[in-house]
Amino acid sequence: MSGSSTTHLLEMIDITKRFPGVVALQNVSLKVKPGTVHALMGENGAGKSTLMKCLFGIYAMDEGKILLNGQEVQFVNSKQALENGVSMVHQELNQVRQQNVMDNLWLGRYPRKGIFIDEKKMYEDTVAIFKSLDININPRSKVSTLSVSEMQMVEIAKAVSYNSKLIVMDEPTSSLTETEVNHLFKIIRKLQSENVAIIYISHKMEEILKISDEVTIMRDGQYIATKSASGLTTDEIIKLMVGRDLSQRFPTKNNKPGELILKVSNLTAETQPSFIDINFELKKGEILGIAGLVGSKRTEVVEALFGVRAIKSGTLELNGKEIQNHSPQHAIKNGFALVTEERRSTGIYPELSISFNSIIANLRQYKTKGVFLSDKKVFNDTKWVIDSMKVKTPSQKTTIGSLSGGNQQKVIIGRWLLTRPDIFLLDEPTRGIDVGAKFEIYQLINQLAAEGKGIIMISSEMPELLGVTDRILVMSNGRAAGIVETEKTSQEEIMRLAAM
Amino acid sequence: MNNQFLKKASISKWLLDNVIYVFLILLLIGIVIASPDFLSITNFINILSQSSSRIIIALGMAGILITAGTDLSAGRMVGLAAVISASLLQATDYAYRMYPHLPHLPLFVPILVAMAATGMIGVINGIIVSKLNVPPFIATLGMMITVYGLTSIYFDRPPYGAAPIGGLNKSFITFAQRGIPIGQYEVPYLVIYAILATILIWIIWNKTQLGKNMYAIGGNPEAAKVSGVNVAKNIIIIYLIAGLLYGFSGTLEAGRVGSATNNTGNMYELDAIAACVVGGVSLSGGIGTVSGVITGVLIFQIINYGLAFLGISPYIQFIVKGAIIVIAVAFDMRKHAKKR
Amino acid sequence: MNNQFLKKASISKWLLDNVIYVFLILLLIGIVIASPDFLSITNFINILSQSSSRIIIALGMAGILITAGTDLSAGRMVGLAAVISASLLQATDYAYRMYPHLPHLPLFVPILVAMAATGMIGVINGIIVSKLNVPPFIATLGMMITVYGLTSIYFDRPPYGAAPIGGLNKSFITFAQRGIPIGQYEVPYLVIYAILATILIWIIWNKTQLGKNMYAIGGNPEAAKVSGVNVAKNIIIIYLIAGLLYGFSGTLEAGRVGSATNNTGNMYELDAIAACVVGGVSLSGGIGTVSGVITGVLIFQIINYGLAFLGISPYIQFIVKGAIIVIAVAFDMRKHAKKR
Amino acid sequence: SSTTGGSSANGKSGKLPAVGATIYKFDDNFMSYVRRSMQDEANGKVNLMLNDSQNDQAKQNDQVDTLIAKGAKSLAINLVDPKAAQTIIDKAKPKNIPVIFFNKEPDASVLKGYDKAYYVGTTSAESGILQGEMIAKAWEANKDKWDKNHDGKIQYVLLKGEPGHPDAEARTKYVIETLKQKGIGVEELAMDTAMWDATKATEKMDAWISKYQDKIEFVICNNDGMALGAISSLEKAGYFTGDKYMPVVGVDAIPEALDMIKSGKMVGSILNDAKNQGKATVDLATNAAKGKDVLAGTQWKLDDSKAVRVPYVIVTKDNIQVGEDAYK
Ligand SMILES: Nc1ncnc2c1ncn2[C@@H]1O[C@H](COP(=O)(O)OP(=O)(O)OP(=O)(O)O)[C@@H](O)[C@H]1O
Ligand SMILES: Nc1ncnc2c1ncn2[C@@H]1O[C@H](COP(=O)(O)OP(=O)(O)OP(=O)(O)O)[C@@H](O)[C@H]1O
Ligand SMILES: [Mg+2]
Ligand SMILES: [Mg+2]
Repeated sequence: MSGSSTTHLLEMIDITKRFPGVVALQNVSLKVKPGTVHALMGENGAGKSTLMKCLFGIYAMDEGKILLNGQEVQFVNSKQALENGVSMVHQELNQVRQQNVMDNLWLGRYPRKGIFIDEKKMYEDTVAIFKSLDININPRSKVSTLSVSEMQMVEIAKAVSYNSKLIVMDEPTSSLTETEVNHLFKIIRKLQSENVAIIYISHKMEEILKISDEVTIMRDGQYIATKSASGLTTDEIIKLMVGRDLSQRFPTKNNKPGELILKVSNLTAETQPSFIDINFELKKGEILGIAGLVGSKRTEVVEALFGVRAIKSGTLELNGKEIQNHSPQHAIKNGFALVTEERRSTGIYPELSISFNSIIANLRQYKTKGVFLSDKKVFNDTKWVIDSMKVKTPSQKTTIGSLSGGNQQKVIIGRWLLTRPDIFLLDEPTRGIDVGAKFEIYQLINQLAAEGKGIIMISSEMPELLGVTDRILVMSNGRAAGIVETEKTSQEEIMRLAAM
Repeated sequence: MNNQFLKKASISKWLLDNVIYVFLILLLIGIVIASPDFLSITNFINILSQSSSRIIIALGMAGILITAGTDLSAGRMVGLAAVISASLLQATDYAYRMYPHLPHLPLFVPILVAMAATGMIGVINGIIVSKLNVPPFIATLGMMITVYGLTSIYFDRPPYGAAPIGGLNKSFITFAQRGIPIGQYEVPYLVIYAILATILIWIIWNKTQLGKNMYAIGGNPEAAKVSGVNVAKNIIIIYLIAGLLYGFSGTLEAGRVGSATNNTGNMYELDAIAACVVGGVSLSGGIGTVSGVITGVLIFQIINYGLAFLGISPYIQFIVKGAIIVIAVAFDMRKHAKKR
Repeated sequence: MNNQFLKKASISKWLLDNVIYVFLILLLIGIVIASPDFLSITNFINILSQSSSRIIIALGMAGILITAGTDLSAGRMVGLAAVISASLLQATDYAYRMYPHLPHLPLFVPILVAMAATGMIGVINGIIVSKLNVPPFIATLGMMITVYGLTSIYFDRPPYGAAPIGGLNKSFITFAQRGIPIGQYEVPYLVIYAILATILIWIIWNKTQLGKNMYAIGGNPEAAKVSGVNVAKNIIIIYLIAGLLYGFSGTLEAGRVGSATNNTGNMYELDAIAACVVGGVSLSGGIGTVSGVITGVLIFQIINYGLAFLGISPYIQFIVKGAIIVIAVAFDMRKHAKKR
Repeated sequence: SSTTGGSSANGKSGKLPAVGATIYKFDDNFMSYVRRSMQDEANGKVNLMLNDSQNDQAKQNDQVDTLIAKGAKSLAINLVDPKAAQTIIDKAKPKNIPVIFFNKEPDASVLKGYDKAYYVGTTSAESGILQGEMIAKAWEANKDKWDKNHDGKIQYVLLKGEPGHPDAEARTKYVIETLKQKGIGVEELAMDTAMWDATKATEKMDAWISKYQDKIEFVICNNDGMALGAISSLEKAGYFTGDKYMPVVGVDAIPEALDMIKSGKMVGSILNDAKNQGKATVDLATNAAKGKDVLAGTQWKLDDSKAVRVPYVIVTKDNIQVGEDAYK
């Protein structure tokens, strides 16, 4: 045992962590060698984030021990972790949105001149770090004005800037596009060459084999295996994660696009810069993907369709009749549903129960007896969401905020399925969702299409778009750069259009 | 062994989740130890009847708090309703009537007039908050000041100027001060009104679309909007309901006290908000239960009544009361303590 | 053409961003139109000097609001400090002294004693909020009640009972009521203290780690925690600073009025919070500027002074004041109006 | 120790008859003296259970419930709102508990309706009337100096207490009526509420001085606290130095005001006789609690509305001793 501590930078041994009603971790171990990228894999709710929070001093573990450089440590807060050479990119963005980029970067350790903050040094150091990481963001801009991916890059830069020996990255790429992912990989390689170890959590299979040296797999709060990445295949990882074979990543498509359901003409947003002159058609039973770089205004298009965002001009025709979605209420009445991109700010009610979160968009359905809601229907529908979406939760009454990110996403999708929409708008629906669950969601999408619904799906994951959709609308700078048939296109063609 | 662990864990979890009720019981036990004769039906009835109109106000307030709002104008609305209803319910043979020629009105007329007035103010509050996006604190602060001015103008008029409005008629007094005799005791009507209001609000919060929307708006207004909730409309209705409850409570206050002035209800909002928070309603919205609100009000009233009953000197009462409130909530917070 | 468009857009954007200052100016213009003799240096000095101690209180309060806290005990702390300092600063030849045998103390001693008392209370507030996780509303509500009890006990003692503590000594009166003569006018010292406090707070908020941490804690406490900020320590210091400011302001109130009672400062917290919110401080934390706070206080004081100066009847004053506050903020909110 | 508490001046009074008392507002300056006098009187005679109604009639009603539940043998009630007397009687009458109202006078008809209800205090109008008389006398004596515009009329400003408060209303009304009755011309320049508060009074006064400057000839205040605030503002504006002078009057004759009267910054104030009001209240309540005739063995007399009247006294520089004795 003493022998191993010399070769490992971090050893977490037999960690157990319980929450009221849940055993989140049971005797989990993780050993990371210096200068390696160690992937931590597992389904949603497997306990990856919890394990990392125990390391970082956010949670106190109930049992087990942690060795860092052979020394036993137990951080009681994040400050201690940071001071001992451990930094972390958190799964949920943890930023002070009202402050600017450099204030966020140096929070907790501002450079000082006497009792005053040395703003000049702060600026110069920020510029230096951004330069060394090749990031192009103004250190003085407010975080709230950044795009999600820019925020993510700031978080990554921040974690790097501590000059830690060990950096934890909990789903750093969930809101990054391919180009930015490659950018991150370059940064990781650079860190690796400086003998920094990285714990890397992601649900994107392609990334894992590309970047990692070793892979540790967890399932249901338990340690399953640690393997060298070389010689490992995606299928093997998936098998270890889900405990059974998952022969294909995408379900076989059985939908047949039929007659026209939605026609969008000359759609232009009211406040510019935004999307301009968007035209497309959606057929019943069709899955239309929307591709584009971050900032290409894909999100704003679906928001406009759903009545969240005002339009200046353009028309929507539903089944040949012109309609107007002035507000989400109108949109819902017209049979639209929208799963938003930012789960935390526009999706979940964190303090409320899973049941509440499941039924909130569908209340009218429960007024079976006059003004009162039927408890039985509410219960049954919640049960349907939990069962059919395979949500991992102790009960219907559990607050959604205590679920793992992926499970929260499943509840949201379930919420909108309950409204039985004709047109389903999905903005990055599989963000942060594990492979097994992704497959289930693809199946659901397929099934909906097969039932004759129209589906529009924004995604930044190219394989997903190519594997699931019928056609793909590619956006670039607020304009439609083109619509391609999925079967006849290629990743390269889409990238070319997106960069137009 | 494992089973035992789970049992122990679930008992301690239950205790944590219900710590405020436990606190309520401990408080009662403490008072009874200090003064055993506290344990009497009279005291019990007194506390309940004193809590009644406060419960009605707190229920209105709690709805607003759950939408992540607040209502500083509550107390002044109570005052307005008290003054209006008292002025319309003076006994016809009373010498100093505000409206000397007003005939005897059936009880429900003045109550409805008072409630209509406060309901309207509630609607205005709701519109200012939801349509003009004025933070509820400021919207209702402005309303609190304005309503006080209005009440004063209504109140301070010839012939008798700013004199308390008294001489209320028999039916009004009965309505607010009497009760249903049970054995040698009387269950005050006040308590019955409070129970009815509680049931009504419980149903609204738990069984109707409005209730769900209320929690949604407080829990995450952005998400509520995208889930198709008409945020403005629901907020306005919640403020309306609160206004109606304040109005009803104001008439009860007038009847209970036997008179009303423009100062009736002053600062009741602070008591109501405090009772709600002690009862577990979150000021940042989205969280709160009817039973918690009732418990919060009862804790406050038991503190008030108990300290007076123990005969503790008034200034010391303030010190003790302040401390108890903080301790109660500090205990309660342990259930939210970072599950580290 | 495009250029012109941009110019127009940027002017209207500037107006929107600074609408509260614009409102302040409009308000002044309105009053001057109603009564041209309002435009005098005396009035100007009066308003500034009346705003001074309120500015000091509001600055303390604003820091707390920015951490997403609140402080209901502010007014009572002002009262405590006023009573303490007045009791220690009565002229030695005054007949009704609280401490008949106390020698003449140098001015700074009682001021420091008063500030030490309120500073300590601030620290206790901070500890209750940050260590016991009691919501600031309840923590400081409890403290408000407790401090009132303490002040009353200190204040209401034989032989003179609850009589205002007056007969303050010359040096204290000079300190709070006089000023630096400039031409035929006097710039009150009060204004100078307020300016010094403003500069100090501006530096703390903008140039020190404490200030940045304060914004971070209010903006996103989780982020602050995981970035290694000692949240509890910073919160305690912010409440401490507020306590010290209230204490200083309390001594100024005693000196300015020439006497103090246990009711001095009553409800000042509401004025302070309202002024902060009108000045753009967010009650949900993380947002606020020193200049906004000052503007907020000035708006309130101009309303108060202006309405009294215009001789509007008291009741109407309430109505108008309430309405102006809401309108000011409704205008201000347009800058946050959904940019959609 | 079950019935401990009650009077803080009187801890071990288990066997003494219990008298329940409410004070409309504990830290009201005047009431604090009445309270103290009551405690002194009660010592050793009765177990006085004091309550602070915090200026809230609803609270007072609750306290009366508590007092009755605690077994009070008689009640001494300082009403918040004089019209609420009937409700208090409705609570006491079924239990046959005598009620002594003091300081705030209920309607005579209400007293008449319960044979065990009495009143101790002044007539509420009296302080205003006396204040008017005091002003009239001082004005007549100093007319040549004080009537700055020589129109024979008093241009006054008036600082009022809390609107709706019975004392504020009565004082405001009767001080002016008395002046008019005495044939003195008056002109109101400004009247505003300072809510009994010195700070608010200072600020209102600041604005008035700026607006009316030398036009103001008299400052009338509903209480001494506001008078002190007004004086502070006047001093700042240069009054009371050299021959710049402003007559100010208040009510209550608090120590601080006596000092002002002595130094000539106040014309005078109205002393409410706290000692005797407290004593009379306790005397009556004690007798009532023991089931005796309320006046038995006392120096007090009832008038036809079952009230013991304790007179107000005008305090000016000439009779300042009367005021000072009150605090001995
Ligand atoms: N604060 C908490 N309170 C209660 N339960 C929690 C809490 N945090 C996590 N859990 C539970 O612990 C389990 C592990 O969650 P965790 O967030 O670690 O999963 P994860 O592996 O990171 O999943 P994902 O890939 O979806 O992020 C889940 O069942 C979750 O519900
Ligand atoms: N400057 C900004 N200020 C505030 N919010 C912004 C800003 N830019 C973008 N957003 C928000 O970020 C989200 C994504 O923006 P946008 O539509 O430009 O990107 P996108 O092409 O949809 O990219 P993706 O779908 O990958 O997020 C939207 O909800 C938008 O409101
Ligand atoms: Mg996770
Ligand atoms: Mg004249």
